[in-house]
Amino acid sequence: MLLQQILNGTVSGAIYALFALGFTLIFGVQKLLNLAHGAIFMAGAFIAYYATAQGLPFWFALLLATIATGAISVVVDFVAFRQLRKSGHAEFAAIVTSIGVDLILMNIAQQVSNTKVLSFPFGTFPVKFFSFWGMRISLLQLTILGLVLVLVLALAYYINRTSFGRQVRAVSSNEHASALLGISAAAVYRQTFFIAGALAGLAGVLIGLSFNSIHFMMGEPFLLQAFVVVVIGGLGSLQGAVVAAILIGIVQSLTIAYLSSELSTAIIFALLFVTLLFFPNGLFGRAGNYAGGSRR
Amino acid sequence: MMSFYYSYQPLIDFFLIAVGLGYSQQLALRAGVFSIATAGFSALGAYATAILVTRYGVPVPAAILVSAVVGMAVSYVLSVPLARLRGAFQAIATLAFVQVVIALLLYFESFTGGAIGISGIPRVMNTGWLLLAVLVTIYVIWSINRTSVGRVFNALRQDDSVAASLGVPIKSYYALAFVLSGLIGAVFGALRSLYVFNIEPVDFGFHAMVASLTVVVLGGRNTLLGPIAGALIMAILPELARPLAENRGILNGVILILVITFLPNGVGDELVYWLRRRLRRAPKTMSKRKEGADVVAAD
Amino acid sequence: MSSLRIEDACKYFGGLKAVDGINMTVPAGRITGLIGPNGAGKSTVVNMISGVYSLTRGEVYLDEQQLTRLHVDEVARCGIARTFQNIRLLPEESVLDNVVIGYFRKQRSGVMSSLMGLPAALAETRRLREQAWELLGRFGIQKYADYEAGSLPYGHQRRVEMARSIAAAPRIVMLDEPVAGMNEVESAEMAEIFEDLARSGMGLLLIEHNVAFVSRLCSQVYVLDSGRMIAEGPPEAVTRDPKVIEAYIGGKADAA
Amino acid sequence: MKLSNLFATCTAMALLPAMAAQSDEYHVVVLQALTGPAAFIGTAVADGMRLAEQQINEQGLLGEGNTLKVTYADDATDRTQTMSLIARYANDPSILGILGPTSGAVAIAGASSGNQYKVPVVTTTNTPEVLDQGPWSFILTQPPEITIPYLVDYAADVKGVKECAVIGIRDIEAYVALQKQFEKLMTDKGVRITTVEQVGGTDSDFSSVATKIATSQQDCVFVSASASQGANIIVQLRQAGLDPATPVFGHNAFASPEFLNRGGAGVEGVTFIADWVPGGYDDFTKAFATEFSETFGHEADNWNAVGYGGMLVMANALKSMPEPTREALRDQLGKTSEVRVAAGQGSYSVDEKRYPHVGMNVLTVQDGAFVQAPR
Repeated sequence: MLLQQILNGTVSGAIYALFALGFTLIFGVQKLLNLAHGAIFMAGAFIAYYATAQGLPFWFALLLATIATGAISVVVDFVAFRQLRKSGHAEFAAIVTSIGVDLILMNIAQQVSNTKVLSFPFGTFPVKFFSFWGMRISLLQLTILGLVLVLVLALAYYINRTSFGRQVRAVSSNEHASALLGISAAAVYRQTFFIAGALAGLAGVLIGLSFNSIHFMMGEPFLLQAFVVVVIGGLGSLQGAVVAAILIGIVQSLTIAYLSSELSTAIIFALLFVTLLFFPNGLFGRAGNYAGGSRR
Repeated sequence: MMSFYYSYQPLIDFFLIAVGLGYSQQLALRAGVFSIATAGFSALGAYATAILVTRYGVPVPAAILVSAVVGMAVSYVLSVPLARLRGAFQAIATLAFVQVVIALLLYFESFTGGAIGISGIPRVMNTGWLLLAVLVTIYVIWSINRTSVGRVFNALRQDDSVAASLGVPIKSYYALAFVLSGLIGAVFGALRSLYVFNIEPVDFGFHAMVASLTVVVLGGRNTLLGPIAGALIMAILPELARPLAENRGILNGVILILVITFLPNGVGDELVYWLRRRLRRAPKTMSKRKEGADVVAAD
Repeated sequence: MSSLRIEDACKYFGGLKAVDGINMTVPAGRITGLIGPNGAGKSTVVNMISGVYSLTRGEVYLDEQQLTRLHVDEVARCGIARTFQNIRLLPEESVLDNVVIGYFRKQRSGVMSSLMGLPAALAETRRLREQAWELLGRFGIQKYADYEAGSLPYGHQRRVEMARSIAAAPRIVMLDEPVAGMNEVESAEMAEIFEDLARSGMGLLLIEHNVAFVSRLCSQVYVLDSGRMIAEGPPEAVTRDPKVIEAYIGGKADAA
Repeated sequence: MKLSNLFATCTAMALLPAMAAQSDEYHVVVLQALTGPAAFIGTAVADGMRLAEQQINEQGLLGEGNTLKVTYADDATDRTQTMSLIARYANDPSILGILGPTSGAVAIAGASSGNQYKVPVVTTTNTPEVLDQGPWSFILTQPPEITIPYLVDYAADVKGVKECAVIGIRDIEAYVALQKQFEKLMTDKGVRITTVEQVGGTDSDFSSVATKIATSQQDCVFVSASASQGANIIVQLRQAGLDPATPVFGHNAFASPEFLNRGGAGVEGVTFIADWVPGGYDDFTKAFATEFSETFGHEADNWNAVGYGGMLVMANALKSMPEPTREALRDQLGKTSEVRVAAGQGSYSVDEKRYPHVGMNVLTVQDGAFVQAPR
């Protein structure tokens, strides 16, 4: 059972990673917590569901949902954050405006679905199990692991090996100065939000598919989870988010298996708290989050 | 007038509780502690009072006192790690605190009643007592505003290294702000449990956190009027939006975005600032501080 | 007479030797200058003394008291005040309140009396506001007392910051480029204030790259270049020092 | 709002003016959670009540052209709003009683308000604590101590289970109460509870819990959750390799077409207790099922049936009042006896503790449909 639970945890963790990557990407660029990220994730699942309900093939629905949530995320940035960046009150205000967006998206989803829990029809994805070393893994789980791996590598390449990554770093360290270098901050924000939203939407579809449940509030537990992931991994650190997500998936699985499912939330958040205490920048974060007033 | 009061009494009482919790949230924010722990403090206060009153027959005033002490003690302990963090990290740490509190309330079922919570709490609070509690809170914060503690809090919020350079022991003052926030949060949590008959962990979850934060950000972070204005909006909004039925959530969302975007200091603070400017009859600004001025000069 | 001394002080950032083994004395009742081209490490010295940076090596003393390992607020409570090179006021507070906060070290009323709004605490606030008002007069910015500090022009913001730093009558005050951006007349006003302060027994450290201004006021001048002390002595001697001339001519053109 | 709901409301409203002029108009409020976490119950209950309202007025069930006027209100599953709304409705003398609030803490708070303002409130929930608040509050669904014995008797006596694992949703009190009662009564019967797992109300990933249970020893699993979440848990249990011979039990929330749609072949053989036998089992219940699906475009579920019954119970009390006052309504609600409803075994009565009794059915899933469980 131990191996099986580690496998379960890894698959859950891989999906947390998809969700958290976008969240941490946005934070990395502009130090804002986007609380609407959970709603964007949910929107991905909804769009894919209604697309398949219209008879579109699943792969197409997946693609559509990914692009659409990317676009929604850009709109969210436009509606909730753009104005704040100009006025410079961002840190507090962004939390509130993104809650506002969250409310709006959830409300729309609730009405569209009539508060029902939806799920993809059977056979949307072939149900196949493989057994090895006494473990069971479904074709879907394998696909998710593969897809997450590919996406994370692609994102890492994009951020670290292309000019986009440099622009992101420039804009995040000093928007004003980067403008002098001819980098358009607006374009960087657009791209960041698109990528973040698309990843969240994709995660939403995968979750909706693998756990058989699409619901207007489905984003909330993942959003809370994402806080833990990005802090333990270091806010703004992509590789940290991936490692932390999988770590948390496994810790959670093992807590449920060997202690109690009731304790798993407490343990995860206690872990977050302890991390903040001893590694205020997370396991992979950059320095500079200490309070002033001490010698350093 | 009386019939208006009877029709809207619960609304008024909940408004007063929201104002109290708003001040708890505001105290932390105005001292520059980006805490969203108020929901957690109010959970501790509510449960302490509820358990003492229903299980052990402790008199209500003593139970409230214990809640206050619990709130102060926990917030003090929490302030130590929190002082090492900044901004969004403080927000996330306090969020984690609230989640742990809720998870433990669910887990220690024999003591806390688990998901079902605690019921049969005597309803001893009424508008008068709640109003008194709010007035006392306002007096304390008004005193703070007029004396050195308030000046230090303002300095911490705007630039804590400046405060340190003037000799302010900033960690102690951060802790002070946080302990006051914990005290007020726990007391109003206790009062709330003595009003609503039963409490359960979900009352203090994510939505409670968002609610107190919203009250302060909508109303204002710095002035006495802030939480009052914020709580008033939050109390009236569901009533105004009632005809919209299922679309209320959308309206709430739109209003949050609009207020923050166009009145970034919050409705209450903006009003106070506007009045001050009127009274002083001074021009708004002389000249904008040069953008990037603090970036160019580097040693 | 008390004095601030730093001995063999070093600050390395990784491989970069920002300040490398300097010795310096700031005596009470005098004006001491610290000059050097941009990037010489002047502000690093201020940050080392005031407790923002820990020293890689060396010690800081105020008379016999060791300050080396004290935190920023503890250093300030020993009576060492400073201004910041890039001006750091509390932008949302009024000019007057920015100066009132400067009296923190001298306040007598406690936290409890503040929370309860006791008369003593309120009276103290009134008194401090009056003192701050007078101090603003001394710096010639009384009429801006009610303005939001962030809205003042640059030069006036400097004056507010200086008023704040000397409010609590520190033993030593370090002024980082106090007359940057001021014209001749304004600089002269400031010079007068500085001389008054020194006469009253305060020790002043002026961090400047305006050599002329420093020469006029200071009894002793230290010259820093690339983290090393290249010259020290009375201004007339220092300004003739070939190493100093080379550092300035070879360094930034805007130095003079 | 769905179009069909809108249509139903319009029909109901169109009928009102034709009859209002003649005689008494009884005004009640349906105060349910139409939004927020309990909306999946509240909206379904309100739909059931809408259908009943329409029929009561069409068929003149209140007698002599009396009409029923119903105001529908949403408390958003928010205690503040419930208490405010009840205060307001209590202050409106034309309103005789309130059907709501829906469940949990909101229902208890609503019950307290009802007693404070002396207005009858009939909450949807099954929590006896609502009754403890005073004589003005009622519950519409049977408390666990009445319903769970039907299931426990079946599991222990008919199926002969000896060891049972339990999975429940931790943040919906009604489900927690059912789960506790199940654990208690099973233990009383000598059945060992091997493990109790609690999951969140918005969780969807149960793979770890499922693996834990599927790989341990027990001869029964009890799932205390909503239809969709329960089906999801059971499907994931099966996917984790739960022995197909292990019986899976649930409670009345599973009595919804949702459960079948959601679980498909995965929920075959699941056994549970139900207020409502989907599709109906006699003329009355079949007629309700038909009318409901015609009106709302989908099949009736457990909560639709409960809501429908609730409005009929209210109408019965209104009809029997000697005079149209709140006191009279309260007294009549407390005397409810053998009202024909669609839920349970069809006859709704209230005992001296004001506990409702309407009976329970034990159902099982066979070939993708609900049937009475074989004894």
